[in-house]
Amino acid sequence: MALAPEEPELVQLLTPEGELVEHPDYRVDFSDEELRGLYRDLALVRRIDAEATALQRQGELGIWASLLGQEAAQIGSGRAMGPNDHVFPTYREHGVAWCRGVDPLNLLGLFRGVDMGGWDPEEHHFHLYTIVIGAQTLHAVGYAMGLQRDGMVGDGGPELTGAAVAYFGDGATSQGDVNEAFIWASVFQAPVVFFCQNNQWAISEPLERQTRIPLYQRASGFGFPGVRVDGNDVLATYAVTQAALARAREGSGPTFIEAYTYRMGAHTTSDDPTRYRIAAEVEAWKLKDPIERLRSFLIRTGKADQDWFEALEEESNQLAKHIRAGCLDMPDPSPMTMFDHVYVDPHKPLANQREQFAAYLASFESTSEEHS
Amino acid sequence: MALAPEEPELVQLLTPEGELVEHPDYRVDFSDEELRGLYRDLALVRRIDAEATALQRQGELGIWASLLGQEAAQIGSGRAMGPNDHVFPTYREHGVAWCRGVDPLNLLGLFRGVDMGGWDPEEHHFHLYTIVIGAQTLHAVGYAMGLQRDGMVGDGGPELTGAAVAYFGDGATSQGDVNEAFIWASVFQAPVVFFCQNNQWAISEPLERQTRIPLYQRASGFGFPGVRVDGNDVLATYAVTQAALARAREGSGPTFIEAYTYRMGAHTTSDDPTRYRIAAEVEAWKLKDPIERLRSFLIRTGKADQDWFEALEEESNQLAKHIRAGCLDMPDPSPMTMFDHVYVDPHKPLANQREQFAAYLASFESTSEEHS
Amino acid sequence: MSGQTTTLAKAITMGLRAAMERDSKVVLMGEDIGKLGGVFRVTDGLQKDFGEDRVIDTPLSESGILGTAIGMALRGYRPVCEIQFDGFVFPAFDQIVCQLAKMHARSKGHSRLPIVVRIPFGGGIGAVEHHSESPEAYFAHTAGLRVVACSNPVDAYWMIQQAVASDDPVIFFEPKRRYWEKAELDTSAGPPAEALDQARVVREGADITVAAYGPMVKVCMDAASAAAEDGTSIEVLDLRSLSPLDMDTVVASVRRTHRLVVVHEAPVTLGMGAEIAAQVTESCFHHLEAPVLRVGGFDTPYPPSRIEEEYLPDLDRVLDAVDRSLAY
Amino acid sequence: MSGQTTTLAKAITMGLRAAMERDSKVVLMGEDIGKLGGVFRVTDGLQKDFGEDRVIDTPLSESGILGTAIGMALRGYRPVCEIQFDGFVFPAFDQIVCQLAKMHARSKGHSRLPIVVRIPFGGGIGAVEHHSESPEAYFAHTAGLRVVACSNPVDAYWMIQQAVASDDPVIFFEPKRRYWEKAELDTSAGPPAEALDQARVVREGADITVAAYGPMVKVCMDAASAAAEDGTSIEVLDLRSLSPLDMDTVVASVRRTHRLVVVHEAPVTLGMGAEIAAQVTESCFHHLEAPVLRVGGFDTPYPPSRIEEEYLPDLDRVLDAVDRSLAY
Ligand SMILES: Cc1ncc(C[n+]2csc(CCOP(=O)(O)OP(=O)(O)O)c2C)c(N)n1
Ligand SMILES: Cc1ncc(C[n+]2csc(CCOP(=O)(O)OP(=O)(O)O)c2C)c(N)n1
Ligand SMILES: [Mg+2]
Ligand SMILES: [Mg+2]
Repeated sequence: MALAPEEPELVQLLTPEGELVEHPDYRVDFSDEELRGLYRDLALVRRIDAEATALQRQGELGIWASLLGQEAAQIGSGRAMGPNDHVFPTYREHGVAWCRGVDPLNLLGLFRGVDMGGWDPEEHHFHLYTIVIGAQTLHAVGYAMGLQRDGMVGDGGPELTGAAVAYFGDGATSQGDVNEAFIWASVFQAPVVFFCQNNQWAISEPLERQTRIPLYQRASGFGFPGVRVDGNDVLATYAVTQAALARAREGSGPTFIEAYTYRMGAHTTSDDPTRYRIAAEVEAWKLKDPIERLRSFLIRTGKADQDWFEALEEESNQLAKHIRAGCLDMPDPSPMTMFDHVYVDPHKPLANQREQFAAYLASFESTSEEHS
Repeated sequence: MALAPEEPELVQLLTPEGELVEHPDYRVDFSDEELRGLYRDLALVRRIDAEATALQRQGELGIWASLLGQEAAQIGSGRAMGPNDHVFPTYREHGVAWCRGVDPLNLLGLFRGVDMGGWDPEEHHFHLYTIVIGAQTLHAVGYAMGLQRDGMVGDGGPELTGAAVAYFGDGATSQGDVNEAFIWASVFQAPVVFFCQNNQWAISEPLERQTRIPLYQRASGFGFPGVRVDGNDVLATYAVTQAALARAREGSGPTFIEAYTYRMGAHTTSDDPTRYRIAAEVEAWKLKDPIERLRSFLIRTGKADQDWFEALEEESNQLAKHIRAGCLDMPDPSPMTMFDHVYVDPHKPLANQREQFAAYLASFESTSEEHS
Repeated sequence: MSGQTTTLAKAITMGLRAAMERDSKVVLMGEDIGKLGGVFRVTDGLQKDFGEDRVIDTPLSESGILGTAIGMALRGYRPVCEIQFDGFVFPAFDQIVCQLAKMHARSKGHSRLPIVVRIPFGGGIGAVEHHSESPEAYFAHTAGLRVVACSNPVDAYWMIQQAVASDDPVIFFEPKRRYWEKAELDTSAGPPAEALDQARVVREGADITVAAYGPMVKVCMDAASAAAEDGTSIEVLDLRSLSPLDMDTVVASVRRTHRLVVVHEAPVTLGMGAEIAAQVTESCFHHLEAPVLRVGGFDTPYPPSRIEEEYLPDLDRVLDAVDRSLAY
Repeated sequence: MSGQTTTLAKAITMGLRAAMERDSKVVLMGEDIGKLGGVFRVTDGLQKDFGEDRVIDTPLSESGILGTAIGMALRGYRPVCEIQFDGFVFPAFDQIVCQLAKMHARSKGHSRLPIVVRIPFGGGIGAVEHHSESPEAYFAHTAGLRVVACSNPVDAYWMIQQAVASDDPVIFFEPKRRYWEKAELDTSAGPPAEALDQARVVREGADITVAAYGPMVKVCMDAASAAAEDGTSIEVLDLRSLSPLDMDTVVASVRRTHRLVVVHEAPVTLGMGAEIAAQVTESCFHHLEAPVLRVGGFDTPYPPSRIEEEYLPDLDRVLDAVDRSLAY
């Protein structure tokens, strides 16, 4: 089944046991504070996820797609980005959103059913979630082609150059769009990083339904490098993403990163994974938990003490409160908003529909306030 | 531009000069008669193509897609097939059609505008031409999955087993469908051969618009072998296709064959290649003509004599006459046929439309015979 | 097996099972349909009983599903494809419109594509974007396809089998928010009187006809009950087949009632109601006391689920249209 | 530059050139549009003058064209995509329906996609399959898109510029069999009185209205001339915009003439005529002397070109419908 992450091809800098290891091509150079920062990120996004899962159970969200187990893949890659790098996520990149400064509350709107994405994609350089599998990979390539045309590719460093980062899952690699994105990126040497979180499952389908060979090798057929990184290792993921971003920004074209990780939870809260996978597999992956290994490392090396962890716990509780309270406070949109932003320019028939519907709703107002 | 076919990766058994060369992995073992047979095929399909091109110029066909220059790729692969192998062509596989026993006249219907394909796909194990780029590659994979389910994969040899063969061009490799076909074939180990005629151009776009690296390497990213063969070498093409078919039929899965060749003429008779490619390129490829090299070989080795070539010329003339006369004789379909075969089962609204239209046409009959 | 209370989802499972038992060439293809039994459990248990060769968990590519299904059909199989949700049929649109719909005609009848494409459709389940679409008009505008929608467990059981038996490609719409609704299903009773391409009068009425399909049939039946209390007699039609449309049944009803309202979830503009209105007006020009009125989704993207109730036609909006028609 | 005789194809070239000169963010994308200048030469010379960064010969993948165009638009560009032929738009359908049409609303107005998708459409050029389709209704049924069709060189020149200037996505249909038709084009005269989303009365008449768009406008104008000789006064409308439909203009005309025939090449079922018939019947119920009649393609795949003349509405079929309407 799942390939052993100990295999040589896997880039790893921090073992499941929390030991640093050397890699010939990749290294990181973090201060203690930065390392604690990464831990904080991991812990807080897991907390966000737990809180959202709870909110769903309590009927406050219609559905939730948990990132449990994929925190390091998302924080490692998200923190490697510069200000001009632009993310095109799936529906599961809550950790990346966190890194891009999106208030987690804004993520909930989609899952609560009050909007389709509550943040400004430009402000955060973080595009809206894309639900149609794979579609966003082409958007990323097009955005990257725009960066090229804007002179944002070259040796100006992360402040003056930029790249697009397309997130997608192992299942998505079977979509035509994703493969077309590879072709376009390669042909135009677009500054794009393809960040695939191979969490081993596409709902109930194991990786073998999408590929016979390790996913990172897919890139070689399109003429650009593919690398498999331990997606549960935040340091390795950071290093690999940083290198790929640098390569993209300087004009050397795309890289495919396979972050080898595991979906610890259900596909979404609507899913029941006991129907299709065995508990032993999940247990085995628990031993590779992305947060635990960094915790061990920080404790063992004395880079963080008990006080610090406690303070973080308190911050985490505050964040959870913010999310919970914010979610419960989130108003339902007015029904009339469904007519908003369908078009930029005036559109007479739709304006008429809107007017008629407003009049229709108003006709109930005398007897009821339910549509007010 | 075009990579030199002398490069080591290219499988070649007969040089442009008509010399046999050895290859570590591929060989053919043809009798003199079989060799002459291949030459006959090459010459006759070129003649069919020339005649069709002439018919188009004379207004008898609306358009024609010439195979000029690609004869060896098509005859080599077409003759390698067994009775159960099923072909899914593009619109340019006139040579393969010939090998599958389709009367060339039946090919003309599509281009004359009297039908969409005039042969029975099952009878000839040769599917209709597909115009939407790449769509047929998935059909081939599905057909191959059918063969698997029919128990037609294993070690029964070509009489008891079968494979599907998908033809497509270099341009087609950029379509999502084609890449999905690779994935499906690989995941299900479907008995399919992907036969890509890289004729260096997709209408006006050179190969570099579709890929940065040699096309045959695409397959490696999907987990199955890719091989580049000299598509102007009928012997090498035969050998490589035969091996891939054997592999597919015995259950070892797909192979990608890149037949490295050249589109000597225009994309179709509607195209003007002088707008986008230089004469020198065409001249260079003339030296690698697929027919000339076999002719040199046959003559030099005494495997065919002047009489034989003259008899073939006569046969070729007869074939041309058959095509020309048959084309001119080809009746326009009755307008009412457009209602035929839209559905298998009765369909009342369409039957009504048909009836009304018949009545409408009949209303002119008193004054004119034009719709009779 | 005779009468038992069955959900619509389960009725389709039973119909598929019967079709698979009857003909070994019937194969199921789709994402998560095997071990998981589909996200709606419609194929639950079928892989276990018929094996992985006949119930195929496919790669995550809808064009791949349709394209390979076509190839399998050319080899003599009868694939039943599941599209996981309505909004995910579009990657397969090219294969459906250019290949599935046209290959029989293209081949002058040589090739047949007896393929069923099952699509859970419509809204009302509180889902996120792309999970509540009603794309039926795209298919009904496409010559060469048959398009049907079931509205209740009994029809679901029989119609899926008739669709599988059809030698033409059938786009089979399943009203996802009715999956869990139950009815008595007596499989030994035999199929309904109507053929797969026929509509049914599900409630007789004298004052006005309301035509619907799929999930809206129930809404219209409820509206008819409510209207009856106010003394208005609504005839309700379940169209069942959207292509071909059974206009004989529609026209016969309108000739009796002189008024027609068409109801669907899909956006009004160029929805099924447009076609029905155009045809009925032509066939019944002198019989109509009011123009055909349409109740449908607005011409907007499907909204966030918290306001989908307002987007979707409901009993009030149907009755509002009925009143407007009667007021002419 | 003032009055010159210009083909419709050339008028679009000129319009694209003007748009590109005006705004450096306008980029063209498509297959064979660069060196070749497009298979219809509509982009002829533009790559030479604006460079490969602004006139992009793309890989052979329509979903790729639309998907990357969306990405470029998100980066501030205004891509104009060419789909080589109508029948090849379907691989891009998912990107158009699920992304292009919906992203502005999805983002609550944050993201704009000022993208034009140019599609040469319709039959009559003796082409093989997939080169003569009229897929406009699929797009007009899709909320979030604007859909327009030009019918003559002057409109073509202005409408393409207006489409590029629009901040909404526009599906821009070009009547391919009219590419070579000529008219006087005085670019200094300024755009027509009608906005991009407005219809135009192209011939006034009293007895009946005939509405068409794209290639069928000429057919209807010819029909009107022929009918005039027989004493029937046909008012001809060029709809120009298919989404939104300019129903004000249509309804005003029908209120005068009391009769309407809608003409298009697309199959009748769920074609634009269905929507217009439904709306006109509702708006003009008491004004109509006859039901709205539709003349369109049959509900079959587009036929082999040797019989396309019979498939396509022509002067006779338009007049036949006019006669049938007048006979009510
Ligand atoms: C085009 C399309 N088809 C089907 C779906 C339904 N669907 C949602 S998520 C999913 C599995 C995705 O798997 P993967 O790409 O591995 O991402 P993961 O959920 O594991 O993060 C499927 C099939 C969809 N959203 N879009
Ligand atoms: C989906 C689709 N897009 C565009 C076209 C128009 N078209 C026809 S042939 C062609 C180029 C094909 O190139 P290639 O695959 O290399 O095959 P070749 O013609 O060289 O044999 C194009 C773009 C098409 N037929 N289908
Ligand atoms: Mg996954
Ligand atoms: Mg080519």
